[in-house]
Amino acid sequence: MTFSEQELAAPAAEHAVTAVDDAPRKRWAAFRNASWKLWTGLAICAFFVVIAFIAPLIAPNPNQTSSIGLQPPSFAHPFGTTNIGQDVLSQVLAGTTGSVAIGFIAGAITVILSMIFGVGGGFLGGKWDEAASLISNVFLVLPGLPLLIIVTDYVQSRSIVVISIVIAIVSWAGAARVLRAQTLSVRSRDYVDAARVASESTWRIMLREILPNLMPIIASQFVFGALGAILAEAGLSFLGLGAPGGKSWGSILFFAQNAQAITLGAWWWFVPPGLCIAVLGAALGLINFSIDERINPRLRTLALVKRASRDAHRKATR
Amino acid sequence: MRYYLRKVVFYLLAGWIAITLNFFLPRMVKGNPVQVIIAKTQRLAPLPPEARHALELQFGQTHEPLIVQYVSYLQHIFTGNFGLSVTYYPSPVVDVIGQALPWTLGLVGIATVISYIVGLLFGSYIGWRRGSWLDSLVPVSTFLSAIPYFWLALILVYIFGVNLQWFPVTGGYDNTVMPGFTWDFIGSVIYYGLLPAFTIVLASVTSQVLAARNMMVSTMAEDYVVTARAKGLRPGRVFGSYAMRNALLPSITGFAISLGFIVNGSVVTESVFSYPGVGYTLIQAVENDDYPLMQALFLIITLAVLGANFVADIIYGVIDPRTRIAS
Amino acid sequence: MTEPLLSIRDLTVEYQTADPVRAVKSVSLRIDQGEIFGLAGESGCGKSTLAYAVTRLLQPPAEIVGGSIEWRNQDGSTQEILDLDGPNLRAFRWSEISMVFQGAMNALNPVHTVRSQIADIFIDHKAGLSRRERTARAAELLKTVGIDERRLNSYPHELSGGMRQRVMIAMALALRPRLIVMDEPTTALDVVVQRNIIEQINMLRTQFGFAVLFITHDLGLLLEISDRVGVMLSGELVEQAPPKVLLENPSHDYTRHLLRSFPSLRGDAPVTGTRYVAQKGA
Amino acid sequence: MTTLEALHLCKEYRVRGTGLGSSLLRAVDDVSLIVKPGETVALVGESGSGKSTMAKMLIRLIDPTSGSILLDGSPLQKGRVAVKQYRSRVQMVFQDPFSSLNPSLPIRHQLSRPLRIHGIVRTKSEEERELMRLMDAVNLAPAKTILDKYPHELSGGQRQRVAIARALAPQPEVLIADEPVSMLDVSIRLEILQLLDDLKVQRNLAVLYITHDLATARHFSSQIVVMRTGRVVERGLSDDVIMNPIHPYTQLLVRAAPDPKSAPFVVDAERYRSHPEVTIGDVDPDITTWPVDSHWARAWDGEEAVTKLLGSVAA
Amino acid sequence: LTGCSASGGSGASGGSGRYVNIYTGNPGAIPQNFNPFSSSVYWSPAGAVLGSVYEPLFYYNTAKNEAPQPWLAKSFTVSPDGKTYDVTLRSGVKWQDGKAFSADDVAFTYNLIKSNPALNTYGLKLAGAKATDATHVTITLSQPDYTNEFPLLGETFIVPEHIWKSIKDPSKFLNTKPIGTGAFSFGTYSSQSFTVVKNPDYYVKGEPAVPGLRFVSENGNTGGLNALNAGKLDWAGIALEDVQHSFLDKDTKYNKDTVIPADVKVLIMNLTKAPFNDVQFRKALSLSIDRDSIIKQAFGGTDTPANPTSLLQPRDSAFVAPDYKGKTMTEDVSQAKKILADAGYKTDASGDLLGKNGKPITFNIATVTGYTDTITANQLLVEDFKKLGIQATSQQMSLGAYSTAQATGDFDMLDDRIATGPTPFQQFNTALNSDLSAPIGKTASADYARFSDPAVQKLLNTAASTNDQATVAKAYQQLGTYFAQNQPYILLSQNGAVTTYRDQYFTGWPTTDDLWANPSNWIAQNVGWVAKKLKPRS
Ligand SMILES: Nc1ncnc2c1ncn2[C@@H]1O[C@H](COP(=O)(O)OP(=O)(O)OP(=O)(O)O)[C@@H](O)[C@H]1O
Ligand SMILES: Nc1ncnc2c1ncn2[C@@H]1O[C@H](COP(=O)(O)OP(=O)(O)OP(=O)(O)O)[C@@H](O)[C@H]1O
Ligand SMILES: [Mg+2]
Ligand SMILES: [Mg+2]
Repeated sequence: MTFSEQELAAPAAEHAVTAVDDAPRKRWAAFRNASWKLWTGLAICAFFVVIAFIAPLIAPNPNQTSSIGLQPPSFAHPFGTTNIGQDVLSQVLAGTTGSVAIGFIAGAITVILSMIFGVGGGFLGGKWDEAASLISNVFLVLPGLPLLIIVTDYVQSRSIVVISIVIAIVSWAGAARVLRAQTLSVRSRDYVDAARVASESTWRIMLREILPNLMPIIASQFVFGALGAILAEAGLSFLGLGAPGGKSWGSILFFAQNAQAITLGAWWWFVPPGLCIAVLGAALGLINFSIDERINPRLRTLALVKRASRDAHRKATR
Repeated sequence: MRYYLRKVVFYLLAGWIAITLNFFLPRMVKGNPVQVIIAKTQRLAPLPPEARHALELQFGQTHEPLIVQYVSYLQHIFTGNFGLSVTYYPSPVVDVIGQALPWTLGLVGIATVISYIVGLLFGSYIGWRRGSWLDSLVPVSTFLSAIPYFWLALILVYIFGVNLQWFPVTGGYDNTVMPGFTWDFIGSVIYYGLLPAFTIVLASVTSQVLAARNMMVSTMAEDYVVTARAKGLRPGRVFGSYAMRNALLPSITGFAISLGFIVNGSVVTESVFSYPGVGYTLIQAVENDDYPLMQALFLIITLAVLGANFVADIIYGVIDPRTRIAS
Repeated sequence: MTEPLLSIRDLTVEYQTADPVRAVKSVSLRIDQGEIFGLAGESGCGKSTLAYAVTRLLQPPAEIVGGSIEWRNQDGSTQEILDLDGPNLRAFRWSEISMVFQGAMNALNPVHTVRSQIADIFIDHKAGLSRRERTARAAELLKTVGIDERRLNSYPHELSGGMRQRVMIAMALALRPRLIVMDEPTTALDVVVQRNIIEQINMLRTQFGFAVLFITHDLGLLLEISDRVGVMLSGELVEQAPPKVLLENPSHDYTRHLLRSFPSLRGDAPVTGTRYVAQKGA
Repeated sequence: MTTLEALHLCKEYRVRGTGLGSSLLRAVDDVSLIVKPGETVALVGESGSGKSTMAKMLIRLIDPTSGSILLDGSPLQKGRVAVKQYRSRVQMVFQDPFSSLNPSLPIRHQLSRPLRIHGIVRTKSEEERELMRLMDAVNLAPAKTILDKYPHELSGGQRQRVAIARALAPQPEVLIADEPVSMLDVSIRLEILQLLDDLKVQRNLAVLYITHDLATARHFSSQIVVMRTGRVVERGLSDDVIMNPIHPYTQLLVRAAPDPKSAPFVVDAERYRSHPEVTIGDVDPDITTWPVDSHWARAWDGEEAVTKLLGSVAA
Repeated sequence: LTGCSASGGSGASGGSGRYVNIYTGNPGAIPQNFNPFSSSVYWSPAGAVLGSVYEPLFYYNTAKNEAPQPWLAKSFTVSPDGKTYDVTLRSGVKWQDGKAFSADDVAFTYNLIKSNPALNTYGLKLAGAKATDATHVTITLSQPDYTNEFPLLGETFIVPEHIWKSIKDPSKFLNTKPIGTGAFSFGTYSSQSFTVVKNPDYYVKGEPAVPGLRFVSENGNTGGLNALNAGKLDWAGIALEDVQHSFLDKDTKYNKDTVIPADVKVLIMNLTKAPFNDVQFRKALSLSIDRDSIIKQAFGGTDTPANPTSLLQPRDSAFVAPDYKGKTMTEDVSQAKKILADAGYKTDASGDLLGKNGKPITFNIATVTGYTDTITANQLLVEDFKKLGIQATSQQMSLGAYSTAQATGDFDMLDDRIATGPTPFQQFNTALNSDLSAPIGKTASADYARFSDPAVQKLLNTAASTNDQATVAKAYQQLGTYFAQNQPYILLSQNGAVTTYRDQYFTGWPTTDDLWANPSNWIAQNVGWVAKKLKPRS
């Protein structure tokens, strides 16, 4: 289901985009007094990124086996052990590296592709646009997960990088469409015409005039792409189609599932990786949400209005 | 005319590209069905070398050039002849899919519809009551929508299936009951479908809630909603007829499209619950290098998506008067 | 002196955002039966906020932090608008005060026909009317503003900007309210269309006797059509007077500044005598 | 200095309706103009009459379907270099100061780019000096602080001054101002117009002032050209056109403009009879040979058309 | 009486009418295809029809080294030249549609296979078959083929001539209503289950004792285990991670399992590549492996240590040379290091083992995506090899890719098995017969390691070309010794095939102590053979 949702989100995002006319400074100001959502999201992400980097140091060999398998959490193994006595905590730590890398790489590629096809097409217009939107529309209707399954099956040396690339390739189209719509809208702004009138070159207009104003959307797409990729990779790994040997949270779940961890009641094996995905995913979701709020301030949630005090105040002033 | 022509041309082109990809992608995958069968069999029993020939004959392996295969593939699509499945040899692919499709449509379809209806209504309501305590559900939904679907399924299976044993955890119905229009069977289908359906709804409803809430909030600030309130209309009418109706217009398209993606989305679902639908069949086909089956499944999925998009285009035209042709 | 229809006293409205904005600061004004009260002021000075407060349409983060708005009922009794709640408020709206918004384009629900949008008002305010009666009334209303009744079945997007604006006015008249708040009802329109609509409003006012709170930043327009004009400057009402008085003897600096800022079309020279020199000929 | 001539410009757009098929929309239909140095020509008309289309053709953002544009009598050249050169002589001020400045770039950048592109300055110090001069020219002080700000930190009036400064940067000879003040508050409109007018005098600019505000058109320009549905319906000296409108549409405009300071204008379809000095014709006169101070109005298509046009005016 | 009218619906309710619920471990939807000649049916959930509805001539108990037991036939003789099989059939057998069974049907079946190469999935070298009278049939081969006696007589299912003679292309025939001679006739079908019901006219009195069998499909091991634990299955062939905890402990009264050593698990090395072409290196690798851990942690504890000769223990212990009797393979890292040092392998400063070319030795151990047991084993192997300073990588490929890599020799090391037949011949043949191999890049049918040694080839030929048991036994012994000394494949363990069952309602399964039949129910004929002898618990 993760897939269709991702694709579905595109029209919604298209709808939400109303104005991006905010200068970086204002953005920075807003960033500083941004909502707790952004900060929570960023803090959690930062936490996982740090883990991703230091995992090789604190969990040097997550595959280290021992003769006692399936131990429930203990002091020595805070998250217990797998069936072949691997420390689940170490695996989760190592999996963090994989999952974070996938999110980052796939998010980046999604953004690059959607920029090439969305911004490029939208800005250049004419034949280029026709071609770019045709390609992205076709990719949009191609069924993602099955395609993913086939392509990952095709690629022999499936590494985490390759998986990320493949995920990005099947999922950039929605983002490109949103970006194209937004590019068209930015392109028709007067300042783009003004830049033309100032005889700026096409490239400069694209890079300096248009792109910066698409930044919030691009950022949101990066976050969204990363989230989607992490979920998609987890799904793929779960189906046994992930990167072999590559540790990610999805692959831990795959092994847990195959070793009948559920039947054996080894909850410590399958709960932590899933929870990690959910928490990191939620963090990305929160960041995305606050970007949406930046783009469309109406979406902000409101603090509860203190009705009582207001009424009292009004009565008093009457 | 031009506009519709373009649309039709687009759909045709997209269809053709998808069909062509469907043909070439599986063929790029290494291995062939005979080799797969041999490898599988050899793990269990020795297989004399001569067997390869028999198997190649059985699976109708051709050594024709790709382009010839491609042309006959195109011809076969139009005649609805997808050949014989390798996995379920020699059942026709059409039969294999015909058996799997109703399960997928039933489970995922109904669950999708429910999650949409619940999600959109609930999301709209949260948006409508912006500023109330309901707003605090928004971050919660963000968290829920980030949970990997299959993991949620695993947890539910663990709790309700394995520990509490309230629900069966695999299959489409109690396989000691013979299918038919009997209460036993229908009851069993519903009973077996409850947990998977609940999981799908739980996992996907939150993103609907968020989307609907955001659209509702945007719509609420539209002048016509403010006008409706100024007109002193009953809140129910303002909510339903003015705010929600407009807020949810875009979701209708989304809904139609997601119906097209049902088959697509069913892969992980069905593999967790071992549900006898199309998604499971697809995994089987991939594992067995079953080109004919894979191609037909892709074709169905792609056509469903294309069709849903097309329908969405049309529906949108019907429900949004702005896109109607002025007569 | 007649009894005022609406009297606002010390009304203060704040937007409770990260740094709270006090959009309306202790504004007091009154509107008499049947008069056109024009409210002018630069963009963002709080005109719309005031109008929304009067119609009780403010939504969070806006908050009325002080003051009162008193309404005189038909029978002479008074009613505090800020105390209205629930069904009372609903019944009050539109039947006593209706509103015409700036963008009629956006004030009409794009997915319903004109008929159903007018009929909705009758359904919720006059439950007794039959379907037929509702349609008849709607048709009548459209005729009042000079639109063919066949347009009842049109969707908003099928009407021109001017027509939409008139539909809005027709709708505002539906329950014969005694006050119509018009928030920049003509800003988006062509001058010619604007003139038409202004004249229509004037005509209807004589016919039905409602009062109008007319909001725009076009002081020239206000001076032409209003019985009294109020000038707002960053949330405060700095001056209110009949147009003649204002034009000839503005008391506030800002009013003078505003008056200087529009040249007369057919007058010989612009009002500002400072840097402005008309260039005639080549 | 430079004269900008537009001769018989036409522009057709292909519009894709919601229904079947597409049709051609003639947004500008055979419109001619001459703008001379030190002179302001006002282009007025109802919304959608093709004013902006004219402006975009004149600044070469879009190509005319037919007709020609002459700069100092010489026809336009094709190609990037020619366009760039053209734009160093002809510049434009956009309608909306809120959307014509890039929100994500500081003012300094937006002003220095045209200076660099058109080779006005080469060194950092030259650039600084030129920037100061520009800021001074549009009365923006303190220049240094404002240069480092972003558009949203400026008021509407300040923004429009920046936009004007940007248009002045390449040291153009012709300035096209498309509704430069319609998005601004009434209280600052006049200041901006005054500024434009002063610049025109100082730099001997040829200015095309596009607006639908008749009053400013009258007071800030020497000639007025009135457009409706893509055509010129009346043209002449400003005072003549405003005080003595002949075409029913011009009359409507004059009547409609709020003017509390003078007596209401009364529309009269027969006005042309009492003004024999106004030339009346079916086609826009050939302005290259047309006397500068004459007043022309389009002959209307008959009684019915006039009745229809004036029908909305209350008796 | 045909099975169609039998009701299967009430089977779950228990009592005397209860069917035996069986999951054969072949997952997935059940194809509505019961063609006994289709190899994909044999390995699908539908395969259970073979053996219960259709019957072969003899039952070969591959769990034990014993003579074939009579099934449709009573006895057979082989001519001295090995080309003619004279088979004596039972009399009084009827097809399930009431028609009489005769030797003509048997002859027809073999001739059908002969004339349709697509049906000949075992590569039988048939020359023809003829019924000499109602109960005698002669099957002739084009060349002696002693080693294929099992597929010829034990895996070829006899079909009725009166039905199959009119079928145009028997390889594409779906055969949705199979009619055989078996103890059970076909009942009802759905994609999730099908039933076969007691054949009242069965030729063995008292068989079957159960009213019917229900074969259900589960979508994998987890589903199967859950169903089994829930009491919805009586008999399941599923690979379990930890039988003791996940199954036996859940119901100590009724939950039972039978474990048989089914074949050997090995590492297939690409012998054309260095360093695998060096026997000393292979020996060292072998010594570094902690097989106990692999058996316990990866292979679910049901595997048993393998004999160095690769001969299955205890089934084939008669063929083991005295030197190796009772031996297993042990871990000895220091010995391994010594062998390597003696053979001239050096380690570099960081402890990496260098090959003869001076570069660190690295290789991939590949297996199939989703084969968790071997994936886990590979993880353990990687750790073991590390002790010698070897960096190995565990790699997973799709089955398609894996099988292609295997066949074309595009691999370093594969974690796989060598399947066996009723005698050790098949396992030696698939492992060591260089005739079945092919150069790297070409498709090999067996001997994927690209092993080649004329001496071994001669031994194989000797074993294949005679029916003299003493000669054969000697050849096996020599082959086993060769295997132990040269380690062309590195043995990991003997695959312990687990069959789980619940004897709450039925009894009579083969047990580990009494392997009167092979209990592995994913092999079609075992199902029918065992099921007809099961008894309802009284
Ligand atoms: N939702 C809001 N949140 C925060 N501040 C707001 C909001 N709406 C309006 N304001 C602020 O309140 C002040 C008054 O706004 P208001 O819309 O009443 O002005 P106005 O006089 O109607 O202007 P205009 O002529 O542009 O319509 C402005 O400074 C505006 O920035
Ligand atoms: N790119 C385009 N494609 C199709 N039609 C266009 C395009 N641009 C303008 N038009 C049409 O051309 C006509 C003239 O438009 P233009 O923008 O020149 O009017 P305008 O006089 O500037 O109006 P306003 O006063 O509203 O700015 C309008 O009917 C408009 O709809
Ligand atoms: Mg306002
Ligand atoms: Mg314009």
